[in-house]
Amino acid sequence: MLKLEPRPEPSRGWSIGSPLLALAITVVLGVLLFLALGKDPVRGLLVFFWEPVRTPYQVGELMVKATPLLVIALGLAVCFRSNVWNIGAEGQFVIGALAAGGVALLADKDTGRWIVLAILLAGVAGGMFWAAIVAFLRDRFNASEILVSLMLVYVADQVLSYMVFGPWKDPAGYNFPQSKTFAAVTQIPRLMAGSRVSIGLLVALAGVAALWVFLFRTRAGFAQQVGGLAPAAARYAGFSSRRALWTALMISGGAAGLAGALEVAGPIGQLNPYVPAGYGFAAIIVAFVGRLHPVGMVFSAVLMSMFYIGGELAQSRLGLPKSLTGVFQGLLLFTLLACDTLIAYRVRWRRAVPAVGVH
Amino acid sequence: GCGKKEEPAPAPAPAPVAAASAPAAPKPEPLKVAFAYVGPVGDGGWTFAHDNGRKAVEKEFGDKVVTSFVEKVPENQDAERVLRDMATQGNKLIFGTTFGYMEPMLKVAADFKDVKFEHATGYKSAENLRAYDSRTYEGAYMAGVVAGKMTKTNTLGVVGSVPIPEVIRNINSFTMGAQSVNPKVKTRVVWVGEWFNPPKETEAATSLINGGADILMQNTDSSAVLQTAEKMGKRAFGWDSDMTAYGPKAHLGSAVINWAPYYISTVREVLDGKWKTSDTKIWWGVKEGAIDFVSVAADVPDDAKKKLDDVKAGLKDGSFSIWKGPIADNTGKVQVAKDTVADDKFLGGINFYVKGVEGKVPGGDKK
Amino acid sequence: MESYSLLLAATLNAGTVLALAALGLLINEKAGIVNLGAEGMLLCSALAGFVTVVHTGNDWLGFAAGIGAGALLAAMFGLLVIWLNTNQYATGLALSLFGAGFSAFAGVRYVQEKLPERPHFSIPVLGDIPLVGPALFRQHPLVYFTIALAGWLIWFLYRSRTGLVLRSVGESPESAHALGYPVRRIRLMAVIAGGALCGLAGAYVSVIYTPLWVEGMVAGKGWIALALTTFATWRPARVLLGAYLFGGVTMLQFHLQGIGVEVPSQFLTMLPYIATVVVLALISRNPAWIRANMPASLGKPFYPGS
Amino acid sequence: MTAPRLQLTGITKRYPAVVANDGVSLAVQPGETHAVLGENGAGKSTLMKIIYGSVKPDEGSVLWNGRPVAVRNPQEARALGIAMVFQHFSLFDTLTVAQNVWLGLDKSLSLAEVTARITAKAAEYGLDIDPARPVHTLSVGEMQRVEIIRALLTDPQLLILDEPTSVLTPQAVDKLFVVLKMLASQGCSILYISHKLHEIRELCNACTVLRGGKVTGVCNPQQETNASLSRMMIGAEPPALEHHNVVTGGTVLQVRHLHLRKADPFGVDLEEVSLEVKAGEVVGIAGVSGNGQQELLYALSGEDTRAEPAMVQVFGQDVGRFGPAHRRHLGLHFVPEERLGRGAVPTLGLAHNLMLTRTDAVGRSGWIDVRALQQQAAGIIARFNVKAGGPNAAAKSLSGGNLQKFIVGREIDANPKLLIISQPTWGVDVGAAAQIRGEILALRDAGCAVLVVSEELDELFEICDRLHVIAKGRLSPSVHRRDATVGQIGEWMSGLWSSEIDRDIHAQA
Ligand SMILES: Nc1ncnc2c1ncn2[C@@H]1O[C@H](COP(=O)(O)OP(=O)(O)OP(=O)(O)O)[C@@H](O)[C@H]1O
Ligand SMILES: Nc1ncnc2c1ncn2[C@@H]1O[C@H](COP(=O)(O)OP(=O)(O)OP(=O)(O)O)[C@@H](O)[C@H]1O
Ligand SMILES: [Mg+2]
Ligand SMILES: [Mg+2]
Repeated sequence: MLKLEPRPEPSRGWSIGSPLLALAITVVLGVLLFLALGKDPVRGLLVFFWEPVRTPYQVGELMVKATPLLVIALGLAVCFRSNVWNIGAEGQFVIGALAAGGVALLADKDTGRWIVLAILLAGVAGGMFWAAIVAFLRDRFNASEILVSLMLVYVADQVLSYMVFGPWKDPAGYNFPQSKTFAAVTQIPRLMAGSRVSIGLLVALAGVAALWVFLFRTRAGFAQQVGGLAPAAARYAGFSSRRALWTALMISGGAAGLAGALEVAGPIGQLNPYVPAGYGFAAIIVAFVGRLHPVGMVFSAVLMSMFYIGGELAQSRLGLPKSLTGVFQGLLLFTLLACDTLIAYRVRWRRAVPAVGVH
Repeated sequence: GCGKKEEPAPAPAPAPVAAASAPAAPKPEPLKVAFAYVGPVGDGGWTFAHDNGRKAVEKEFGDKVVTSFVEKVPENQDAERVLRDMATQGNKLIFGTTFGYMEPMLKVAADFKDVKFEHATGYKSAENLRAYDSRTYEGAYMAGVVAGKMTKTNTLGVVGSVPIPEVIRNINSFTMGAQSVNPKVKTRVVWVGEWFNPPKETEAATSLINGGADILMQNTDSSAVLQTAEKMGKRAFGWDSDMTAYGPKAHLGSAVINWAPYYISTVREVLDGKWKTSDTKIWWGVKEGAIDFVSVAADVPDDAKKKLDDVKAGLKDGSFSIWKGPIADNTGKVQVAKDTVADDKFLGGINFYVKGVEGKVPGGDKK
Repeated sequence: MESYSLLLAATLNAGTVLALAALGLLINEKAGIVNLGAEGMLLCSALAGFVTVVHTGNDWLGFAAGIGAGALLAAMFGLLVIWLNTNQYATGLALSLFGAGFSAFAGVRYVQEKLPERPHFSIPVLGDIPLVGPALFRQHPLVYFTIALAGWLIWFLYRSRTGLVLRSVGESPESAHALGYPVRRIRLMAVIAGGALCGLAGAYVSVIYTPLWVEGMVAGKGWIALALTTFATWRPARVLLGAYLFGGVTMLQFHLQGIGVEVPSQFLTMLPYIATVVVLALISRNPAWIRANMPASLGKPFYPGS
Repeated sequence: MTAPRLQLTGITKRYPAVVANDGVSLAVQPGETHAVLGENGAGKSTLMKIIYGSVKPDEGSVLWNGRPVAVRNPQEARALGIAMVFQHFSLFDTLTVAQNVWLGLDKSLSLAEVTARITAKAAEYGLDIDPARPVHTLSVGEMQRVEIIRALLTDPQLLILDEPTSVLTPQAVDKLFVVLKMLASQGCSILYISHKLHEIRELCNACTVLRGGKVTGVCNPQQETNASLSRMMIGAEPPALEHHNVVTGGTVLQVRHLHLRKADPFGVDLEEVSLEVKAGEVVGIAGVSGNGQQELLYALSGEDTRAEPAMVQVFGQDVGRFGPAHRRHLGLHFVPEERLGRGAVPTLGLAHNLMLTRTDAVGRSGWIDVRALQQQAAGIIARFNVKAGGPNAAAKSLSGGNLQKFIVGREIDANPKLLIISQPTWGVDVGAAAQIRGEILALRDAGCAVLVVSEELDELFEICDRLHVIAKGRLSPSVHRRDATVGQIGEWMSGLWSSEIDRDIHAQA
């Protein structure tokens, strides 16, 4: 019988080994899947893991896709470390995008470059506002943040839909549900010509550093996490759980909103009903696969984005359905969670004690 | 189940974005054609119909073409990457099959001048990009003719997806078709706000039937509405594809889109080097064989069938126009003056209900 | 009048999917396990049910397949969460993601399939009563089964000893373990039972409610079912009520549109979600009430001897 | 002579870090009340769990009434006639007494039958309990009664009690002993674990002493003294405490008419609580747990800030609304009774756990100086003789006593002006307990005001200058230690201090 034996201390080796093992298992399962589908597994793996990084342009695209994932995941990590289960980052992303879009729509030819900053701030504020509803209901009414944040995703989608079908519809757009295309001045500055990578990537990397410092080198960050590890200890120490709740949701809401702003004023360039792209949900996986560590999440965001792009490429190159991406992402998360058990436990095979009858 | 015969040949050397002058394919090489779909090929509706068009192209041209597609490409930043990748992979003709690809296609088209871009349902064009569409409202009108004859309650129901001009145009045309044979007909509309959500479509259809509608039409992508009618003993139509089998008793006929003629003709233009852009969208209907109304139910009376044939013939030879005045909206305001035929620009921006449709267009009173 | 009777009928029908799934989730939550993978289980079992009916033409086999698929996925989730002690929330999310991807992937070939025609159900005599008959007595047998199930669950959880053991495991796994109950096995059984009911709900969607298969067809009902258990403060009768209420609000948005209420459709679409949030806030406001009904160890891992 | 009721031979149980039982042998005769004695971590509970089937031994054999058995789980144990009352109650808060009992019995009975049997058994042994009440409304003593009735209803031949008296008033202990003696006289064997030597000497007629998992002695406790038992247990007698008389200074903590409604529906309301602690004195609060200690301590530590500002004063300042950090600034330090999860974060290292209450290693900008933090932790570990794997060892890897030493050390090291400490030696073994008590007295001698809340009367009598008793959320007047008797305090623990006595005490104070 399989037995788990708690380790006296978490294994450092396995905390690095586990994601690698999980990735290896996922790859093996992937190879089996390719074989079952009658595709060349080597080519399949190349498409997923090599094609997306073959040229600088493609690396750039990888980053474009990874940036919002990383930004949102950074915020979520604060939440999850504080035991606040915000799974509605998608909604905060949408409202952030909406607020940012609202500001971007104000710009015209004569507007200065400062508008970019205003757009980003509006995005942050929008995301924070949406998360604040969750925080308020949790704080005031003790309503489960899991369910409230999730329900608000649907509401946010409808708010966006209302705005682009109604008040913000492009008057010259043949009544299609979309806003005007934003003025060129609102475009988030790109890092280099020929690539869509924008300063958003720098913002995300700065966020990684800031989060690391906050979590591991400041007392505020320590206080923030104690609530998640041991709520009674936080109360004993005098670390306010309400503050931790609000901080967590403000940071993650702001981050999701920022990601929304970076998206609409970056690659999208207008508001339409398709702004919600599932980043908020995917970022949850990014956060966990990166095991809530700022640096770990950089890797997992890139990996996740590889899966997305690899899924597209697998379709155009190999003719495989795109839902393969979801299968792989799910498998990776499953195996990672299972492998993580090795950090805290030793696995032992133990023979069952022979049953001695009792009379 | 993607219906692809073989994998495309390995891509030529990766072309950096700026290098619009990617090495031209040598003559004997097949034309690479790529499709970007918004939904899954298996949605049974919009994307499914496009994919049938793609398959028809493969069948028509055999080894002269190689087609590929990417499904479920969201209408956001992903679209640009997918389209750009398609261009980089040596595809010389790229179809984007949803409205939301308009801006990304314009951007990518500007960087790949030797690639032809085809954008469905849009309204912008460029020297190597043109827009195309099909006149789905003609199918809706024909469905209306049948509905007007068959209704007992004089109440028709439409399950609307999202209130964009195309869908509103279809609802109006459906109503006008019904009124052409039965002036007492009213149409009720319920919006589900999505293109594709079978349970919600079911609920919307149920609610319409409960409200007294005995014949349903839909502008959503699944067969849920037809199936609901079947279950509740009412009648309904198939949309986008022939849906007889989903509700044999309820089915009155299907308004189908056939993208094959347009896709085949476009590929031929490119192969022959005759492709050229167009300022206005290329809009095919019954006349070009892109729209049809098929599998009419046996119990539809002969006079209705006769009328259907007349309409079809009239649309084919251009003697009949659906949107010919006088047409008033449901507040009584004349929208198309007597004896005027609405032009495509007008049709592209319809945002009112015609007389006989109940209620108000969502968000329609705003400008 | 007639239309309200029909609205009621539609409500019962729409609420059944939610009720079945939520009652299932209630069972595993009573044992202390939260399974956020409901959406994934519903999707996979919808596919399993549909595929089975396509091949066998038998609805009941389809339901069995749905139950089997739901139970299998739940067992996988249970093994990870209960035996490997993984985080319940993360594992559930992984299941949702995997279920959505896998069902889409495996179901591609079935998108164009059609199910055979099925008979209409009607209880003799009762089904012919005007107004009430169509509303209450012409539903699919599973609609009545769901109501009976809720009744049985009330008896099971609050009157039977086995139900008491189940609750005790969700209340204090440590105590239950000390008394010698096989906590992990009980939790696993509860999780599997929950998955089986979610599976039945999924099969109901694809076989009866909207007899077709398309990817993502469950369209968020799994998440709503999860919300319902909290909404109902973990009481079976309230779960049933909540499911019908939610079904009713969903139908109502179309009914309101149909009778020409001039509210943007987006606001009507939001209505059920906002209603859930509001009720959730009102219910959670009283901690004593929650504490008295919520399984005390809900979502907390338990590993004997650690 | 018949075969012993229970005979253990060579029982060994290894855990990753320790050998909890190392070749333990033990025999219990029918009708015998057998004590198992030992320091914290000696392996007593593990041995009991092995007998009850909830832990599987690695080696060794069990003879039950002369026949070899392998008890695989508690159900089998109960089927054999073994019943157990755990150190930590295994009750379900939201269920009723009858349901709780039902869960501990094996099948075949209906709830109504169980209810009838509870009433009958309760009457037989003079244990008063209402089967319909939810467990969370019971006092701790009543909860234990539920556990005992549940055990008795299985008609046990062997009853195991793991530290049953640590939560009882002296009067309740007396009542329990009556029940146990009655049981023994009916032929039931009893295995009895306790740290209280005089109880063992009063009740038990056999005793096995464990040290480090091994048996170090077998004796008849009625023929031993506390000192001799203690020697067997830890190899030495605990050091005697030195008790100086110190001149008290000014008032440090003043609580005035503290009124507080319970925040937790299962809690206790505080009513009219008034007390005063001066610099250089130790004030004790006795009482059975669940009588408002938790609530009072929350209000004093600042974890609960709902009190009116003036109800709690530190150095004359109204602090009722101040949070814990703010109060610590004024010199108030607090050691809670739960070490893991409240006093320390289980998964974090000791060094990081310092930051719960100490900010010495945190810069002005909130920046953590990791090196300084480690050094500080190492210093406390050395000074308080904590056995730990180093400053980064996770709190949960320490044994209870060592973690308690670290937490007490952390607060004492902060040089508090007022130390509030709850259950300073709960479950801590004799040696460590003596050390902690010594530190408390040293702090007092240095002029600190100390408030000790404890359920162990012996301990309070040992270290306190004045005593209060808390019962049902109300606080008795204070009584000087030299004027207090165990009998009187015990009586007060049931809430019986008449107004007459009130006046008496006031006159004396
Ligand atoms: N790794 C371990 N470390 C310490 N004690 C352990 C460990 N594994 C098991 N135990 C102890 O051994 C006893 C029996 O374990 P086992 O897992 O067989 O229990 P069980 O009763 O079968 O579990 P369940 O009730 O969940 O089915 C438990 O009481 C547990 O405390
Ligand atoms: N499940 C377990 N896993 C690992 N170690 C354990 C486990 N249970 C007990 N131990 C260890 O075994 C030893 C004996 O523990 P046990 O609980 O039997 O002591 P005890 O004599 O009852 O102590 P106390 O007086 O504190 O109750 C201790 O070192 C303890 O840490
Ligand atoms: Mg077991
Ligand atoms: Mg013990």
